[in-house]
Amino acid sequence: MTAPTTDRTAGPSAPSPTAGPTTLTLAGALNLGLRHSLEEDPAVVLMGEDIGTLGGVFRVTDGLQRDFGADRVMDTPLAEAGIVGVAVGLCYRGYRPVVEIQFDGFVYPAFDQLVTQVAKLRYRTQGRVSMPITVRIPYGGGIGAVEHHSESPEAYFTHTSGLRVVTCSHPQDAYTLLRQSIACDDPVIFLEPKRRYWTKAPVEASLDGAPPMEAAAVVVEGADVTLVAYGPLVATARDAAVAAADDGIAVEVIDLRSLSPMDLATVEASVRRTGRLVITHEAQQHGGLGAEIAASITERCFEHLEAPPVRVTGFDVPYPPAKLEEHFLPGLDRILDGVDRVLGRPHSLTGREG
Amino acid sequence: MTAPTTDRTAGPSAPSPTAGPTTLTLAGALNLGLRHSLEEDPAVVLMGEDIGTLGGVFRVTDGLQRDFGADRVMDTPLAEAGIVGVAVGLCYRGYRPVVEIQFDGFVYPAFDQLVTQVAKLRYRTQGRVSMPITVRIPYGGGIGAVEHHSESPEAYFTHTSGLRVVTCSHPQDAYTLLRQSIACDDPVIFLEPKRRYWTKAPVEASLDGAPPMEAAAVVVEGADVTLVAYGPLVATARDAAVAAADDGIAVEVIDLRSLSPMDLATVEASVRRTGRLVITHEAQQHGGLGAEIAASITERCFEHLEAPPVRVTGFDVPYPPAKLEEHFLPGLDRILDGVDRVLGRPHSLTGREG
Amino acid sequence: MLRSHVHPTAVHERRETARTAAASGRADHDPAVRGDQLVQLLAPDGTRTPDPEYEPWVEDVDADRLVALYEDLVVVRRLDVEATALQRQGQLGLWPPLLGQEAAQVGSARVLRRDDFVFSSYRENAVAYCRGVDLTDMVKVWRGTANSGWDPFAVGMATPQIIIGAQTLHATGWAIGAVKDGTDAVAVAYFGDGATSQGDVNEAMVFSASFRAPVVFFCQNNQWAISEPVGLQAVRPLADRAPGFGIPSVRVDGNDVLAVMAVTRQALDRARRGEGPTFVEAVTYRMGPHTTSDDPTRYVDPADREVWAARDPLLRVERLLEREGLLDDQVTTAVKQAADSAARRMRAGCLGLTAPEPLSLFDHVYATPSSWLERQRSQYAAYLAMYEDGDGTAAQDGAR
Amino acid sequence: MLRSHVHPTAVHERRETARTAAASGRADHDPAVRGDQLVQLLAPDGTRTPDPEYEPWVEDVDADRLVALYEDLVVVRRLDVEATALQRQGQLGLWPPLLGQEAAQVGSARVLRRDDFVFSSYRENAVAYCRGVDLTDMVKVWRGTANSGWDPFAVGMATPQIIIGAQTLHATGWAIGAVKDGTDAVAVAYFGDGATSQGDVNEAMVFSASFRAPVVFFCQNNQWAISEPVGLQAVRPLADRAPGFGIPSVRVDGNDVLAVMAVTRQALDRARRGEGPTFVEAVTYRMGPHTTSDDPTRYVDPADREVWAARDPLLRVERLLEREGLLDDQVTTAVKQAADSAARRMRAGCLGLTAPEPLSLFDHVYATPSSWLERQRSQYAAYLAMYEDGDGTAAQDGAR
Ligand SMILES: Cc1ncc(C[n+]2csc(CCOP(=O)(O)OP(=O)(O)O)c2C)c(N)n1
Ligand SMILES: Cc1ncc(C[n+]2csc(CCOP(=O)(O)OP(=O)(O)O)c2C)c(N)n1
Ligand SMILES: [Mg+2]
Ligand SMILES: [Mg+2]
Repeated sequence: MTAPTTDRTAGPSAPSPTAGPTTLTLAGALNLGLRHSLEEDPAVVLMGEDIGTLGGVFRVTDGLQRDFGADRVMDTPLAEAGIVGVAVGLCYRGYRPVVEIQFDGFVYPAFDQLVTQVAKLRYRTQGRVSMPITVRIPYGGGIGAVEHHSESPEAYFTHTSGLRVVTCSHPQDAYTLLRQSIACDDPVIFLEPKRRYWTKAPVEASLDGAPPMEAAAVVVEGADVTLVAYGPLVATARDAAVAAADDGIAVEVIDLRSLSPMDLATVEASVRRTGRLVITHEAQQHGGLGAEIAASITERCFEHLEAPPVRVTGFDVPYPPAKLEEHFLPGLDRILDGVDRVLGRPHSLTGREG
Repeated sequence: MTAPTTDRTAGPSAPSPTAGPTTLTLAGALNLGLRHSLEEDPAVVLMGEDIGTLGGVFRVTDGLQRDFGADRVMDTPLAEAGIVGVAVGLCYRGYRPVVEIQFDGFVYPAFDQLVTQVAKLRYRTQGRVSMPITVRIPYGGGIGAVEHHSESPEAYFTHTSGLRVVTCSHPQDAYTLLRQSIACDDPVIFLEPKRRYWTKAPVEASLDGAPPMEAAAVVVEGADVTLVAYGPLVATARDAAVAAADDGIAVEVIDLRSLSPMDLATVEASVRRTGRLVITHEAQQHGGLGAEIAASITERCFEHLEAPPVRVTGFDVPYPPAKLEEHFLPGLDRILDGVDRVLGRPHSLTGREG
Repeated sequence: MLRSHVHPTAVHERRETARTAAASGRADHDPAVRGDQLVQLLAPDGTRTPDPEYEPWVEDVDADRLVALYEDLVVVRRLDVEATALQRQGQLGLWPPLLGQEAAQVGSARVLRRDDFVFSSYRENAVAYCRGVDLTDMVKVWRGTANSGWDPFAVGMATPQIIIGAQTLHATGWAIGAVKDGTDAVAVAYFGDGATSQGDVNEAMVFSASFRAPVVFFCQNNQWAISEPVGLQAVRPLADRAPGFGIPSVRVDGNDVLAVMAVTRQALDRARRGEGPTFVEAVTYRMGPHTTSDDPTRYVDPADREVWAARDPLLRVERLLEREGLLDDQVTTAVKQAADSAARRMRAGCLGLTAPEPLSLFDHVYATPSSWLERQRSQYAAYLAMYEDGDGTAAQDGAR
Repeated sequence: MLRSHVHPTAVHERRETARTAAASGRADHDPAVRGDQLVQLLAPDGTRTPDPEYEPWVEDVDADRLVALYEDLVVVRRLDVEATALQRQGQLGLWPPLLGQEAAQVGSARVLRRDDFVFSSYRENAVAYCRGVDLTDMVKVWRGTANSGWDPFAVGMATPQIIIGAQTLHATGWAIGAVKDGTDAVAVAYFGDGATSQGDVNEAMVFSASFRAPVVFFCQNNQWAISEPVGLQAVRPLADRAPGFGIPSVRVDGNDVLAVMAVTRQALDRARRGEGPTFVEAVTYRMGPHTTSDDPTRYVDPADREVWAARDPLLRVERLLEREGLLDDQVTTAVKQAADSAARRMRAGCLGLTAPEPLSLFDHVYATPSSWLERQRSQYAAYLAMYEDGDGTAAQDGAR
């Protein structure tokens, strides 16, 4: 299946790394990041289903095969284990493969290669074999798609030692984090919030002065509650902060950016001030990344917490049909309800146990 | 690879479900559970690599092909996706397949079928298609094995809505939980603590009066600290409780048994009394099940906690070579160090941050 | 010696028909089918192609049956057009058109027995139609009101599989079970050319050969996997892959409904007689986009499409009927009415489908209740109850 | 027509040698090789088998080279015996013997170039020996002091792969990279008969055919996957599988070191000339247990083993040398000494391997330090430091 696509990528007249900010969609910023990585390092090769002639079902690789050739932008047979396994072999020869998995729900055939090979080869070989693979995965819901096209599989990867996991929430980070991921000598699972592909913002096409890949970002400052989000929900969290401000509540929003390792120092510093933590993600709650954040922050800031951390997440059901996804996905109101909860204000569970 | 195996299974003169307790190894109890399930329900079929003629590399299926025929105890081609995918098809015809994955590290080729099919088919079909599959996986370390033979993949499954996950820690539960899993209409990931296969204890070969599959068990009572463990570490946790008692500390040990869903009510009740929680598992910490337990219990018992929950787990590295595994695995002393930590007694991190 | 021939072994000894090239030739100039012969019984111009081996398998197809097949083809095309329109009108989220593949689907599905069982991908809506799937049920998935539309056991067909190739293993398992049960029912796995690259499909061949499972692997080679031509998946005809696994295969003109019926029947017959799996490659063409979201102008050469348009599966049956004088006004009108009526029913059914009740989100995750999930359900119920309008709609903004 | 033949297409047009059954016959009564012909140049009795196609590929094997091959075979068998003994003595945790597979491994490995690259499973210790792997490095994995023993780039061989079949894709990727780099180096994937059932191996065939990757798929059919006979994985000879993917294949007597050299050279030559992958099935037998933990008495018929013992790969070279008068006392003694010395070095190296430093647990997880893991390392260091003896041994009880 493909989701609705449009053609809003950077195109052939792409800004050069030194040209100053241009307004781009998130998808366009990814395209530009790929372009610059391909230009900069001949070891970079792109692989995936429909990424060449078609330019990807979301057009993230649009124009790249035309400009860099089928040798560097490779349409592959339809087999995800094959794609990732072949990428491993390319690493042995010094390449830096950037793999596109067409949708979140199609990464599982590659899971064995990712978990038993990509994540472990450096450790297995005491550092002799590097796996500088970037695995790009459009993820998350909210686009009204059919089954397997809206999942948030990050917790499978963040629990896998040896992998790095990052995600972007806006065009600038799309560009920056993608280029850093490709340049990184570790394998990186690069999660792209597909419902934000068409978000537009100015992008500085340069890595100069960019924050490190591991760093979280405080995107809204506030003294009352810390709200941790990443990927598609950062925009929702910002909206929640605006809505809360109307109620006189100052929400500090942190965009996690790197999901493994996490920059907990930034979260910790915030929680030490606010004493209250809300975490939101689309992925199912049970064993989701929110659990790790809640557990780790409780461990580190126990004395500072005024309330137990609250998680506002997808429910522990398989991703539902499109007409129900609004009930599955954390939205503004559910996040605000979580904020009320950590503040001890009336909320949906007032008077109930737990 | 096969790990050292011995031939201590129940054998042909297996006790009948009504014969009263017999002393069995954990592997023998599993064998007996399989035997009784095969006897009781003609829909039960066993599938896996080397489970027939050989009786499994751990001999858990020893003698079953001889007694029930190759039609019900099937050696399959060497392909885990194939095994699980074929089991799905058998479910469509009303069978109850019991699949053996030879070792923890070999389950990943089947991950796609488990996550996208087995876990989701009931939901996808609004309850019309049942997936009463039991996937038996020997898991965990401590047997000095080579790579991929000592892993604890439970968090991948406990984060997957639609799957149930259980694990046994002693022969009686091996029998009981396995029979309940096979009888359950939901898919169950059944984790077998391979280093405890040779533990012996009396087994009542009956389900009468057995606790429900979802229930945790308080295996040692104590008022000072709650220690949650499961599978291979329950024995270690019991030892820790004995050692702590020498120091005058009463540790309550809970054997979780069901990892998804978890019986948090039992843990909660205990923590409300003790105010202190230590969780131990072999799996890596980051996003491990311990994070969910810590987060959920903090959410439910915040006011009762005297200290933040402590996790004593495997480190966030790939499973190390055998000669290092003692450093990776939580042992008695590391658990006691965690107990000291929640009690505010001097411990390894005294004086350090966090 | 280096070999490219696969030698038949004693294990699966079979008659090797010394077949002439009678049925081939017509498609030989086409790169899509070059270098190989296709079974064909009905040429694009509506003439019958003699084939002594396969003719007997369709000798029961009399005038009535032929008209019925024609009606099927017209109806499923009409439904496909209607669904595409519904998508364009915003009533469906997505639709995967089967335009061009009608004969492959109708021909194979119409020779199945009620107790056979189909495991298909997302594109087999004509198969679903032939199995008797309710037209409203057919669009539920694409409207987003359900993750699947029908009861598999009521129609003998699993609901659409989106994970490419996964269903071939399910078919194999079902078939192994059928043998255990002592029935001669057969499982049919439908999948595409792209799917043949997936490990699952190859493992299904391994397992079915090993267990001699009564399964028909029905591959619709429509030349494309989204934008990727079949040549990227395979450097030889797809049907060549199966024999090496010990599975006989056949390459059929997938736009010839009679030939498809014949080869499928032969495969079913082998399976029922305990001879195990067969691989059918139905050579056809995806005349539309991959789905309504796709833009084939980016990768399809219009000239290619023209070549295939001339091989239209519906037109050739129409021509045959004309030739045989079976296409009078009455038939034409009846068929058109059947198609329009089906389209109307589908449209009405579609428009009547509304969003499920919010708390149904939590239904059918488990057969037996899970303490954990019950808690989530009740908490979400409490959350919804906070909102005045009671049905919770004001609370819903998850997707923004 | 239903087909079991795979028709060669224009894509991979190749010379079809009209080869007589000269090289076959000897093994034809054996169920393991029934129904097909094996390339053979050296019969079990030590006589040379004439074969005009393959003879040229080994015509450079003169007396010296033959003696060297003999030495290789003797040495790798001696090492295998030594490692098995080390395991029995508790010095290794496990060992996967290669007994019976010496010719398949030595013959194929000895014709590789330095810049070729091997991706093997866990059983290819003779290949590792031929690639120049240090004998101490060879046992590290099995002693449990490391997850892999050597630097792949120093010897042109990846360290052992335990996940069945995974390495075939790595070989394919390496080969695709080699083409990009403009070299004519070749990747060789070693795997077993059981591995052919895995999706990965089939996907490797798909990708390598599509990209015409210079890879040799070297399958040692040793008749067993632990306790499962090859007949459970495949109902036809394994070599039959490849042609359907567009990959020529050859079935060789895997116990004939000369024939293995010849077919491997031919395959390497094809690859170097840009003709893409070749599949070699080396028909051999696992004379020992799967690993030292296995109990083959549970499933092996001793009579079968006897049949194969008569085809011993080492003995037949010995007989050839005898026939040709090349096996004098000097050679015998030199070879024995080489073997004993290698065994002694392996043993000494093995016994010298000690447990790594505890905190090395945290090394090499990432190329660049991870804040999270650095914290764990320092906390564990603090934990170890609590214990008086300083090296932390008193603290270690994780495995009990
Ligand atoms: C495992 C997996 N990978 C990728 C996809 C995305 N995808 C959906 S359809 C498709 C092409 C399938 O081609 P083919 O098998 O020829 O079937 P067709 O669509 O032509 O009927 C792809 C790549 C998927 N659904 N599942
Ligand atoms: C994915 C995976 N599944 C199962 C195993 C367990 N296992 C180890 S060796 C083996 C048999 C392999 O047989 P074959 O491929 O013929 O190689 P051989 O051992 O005969 O050399 C099995 C099932 C594994 N290592 N990896
Ligand atoms: Mg297709
Ligand atoms: Mg083998």
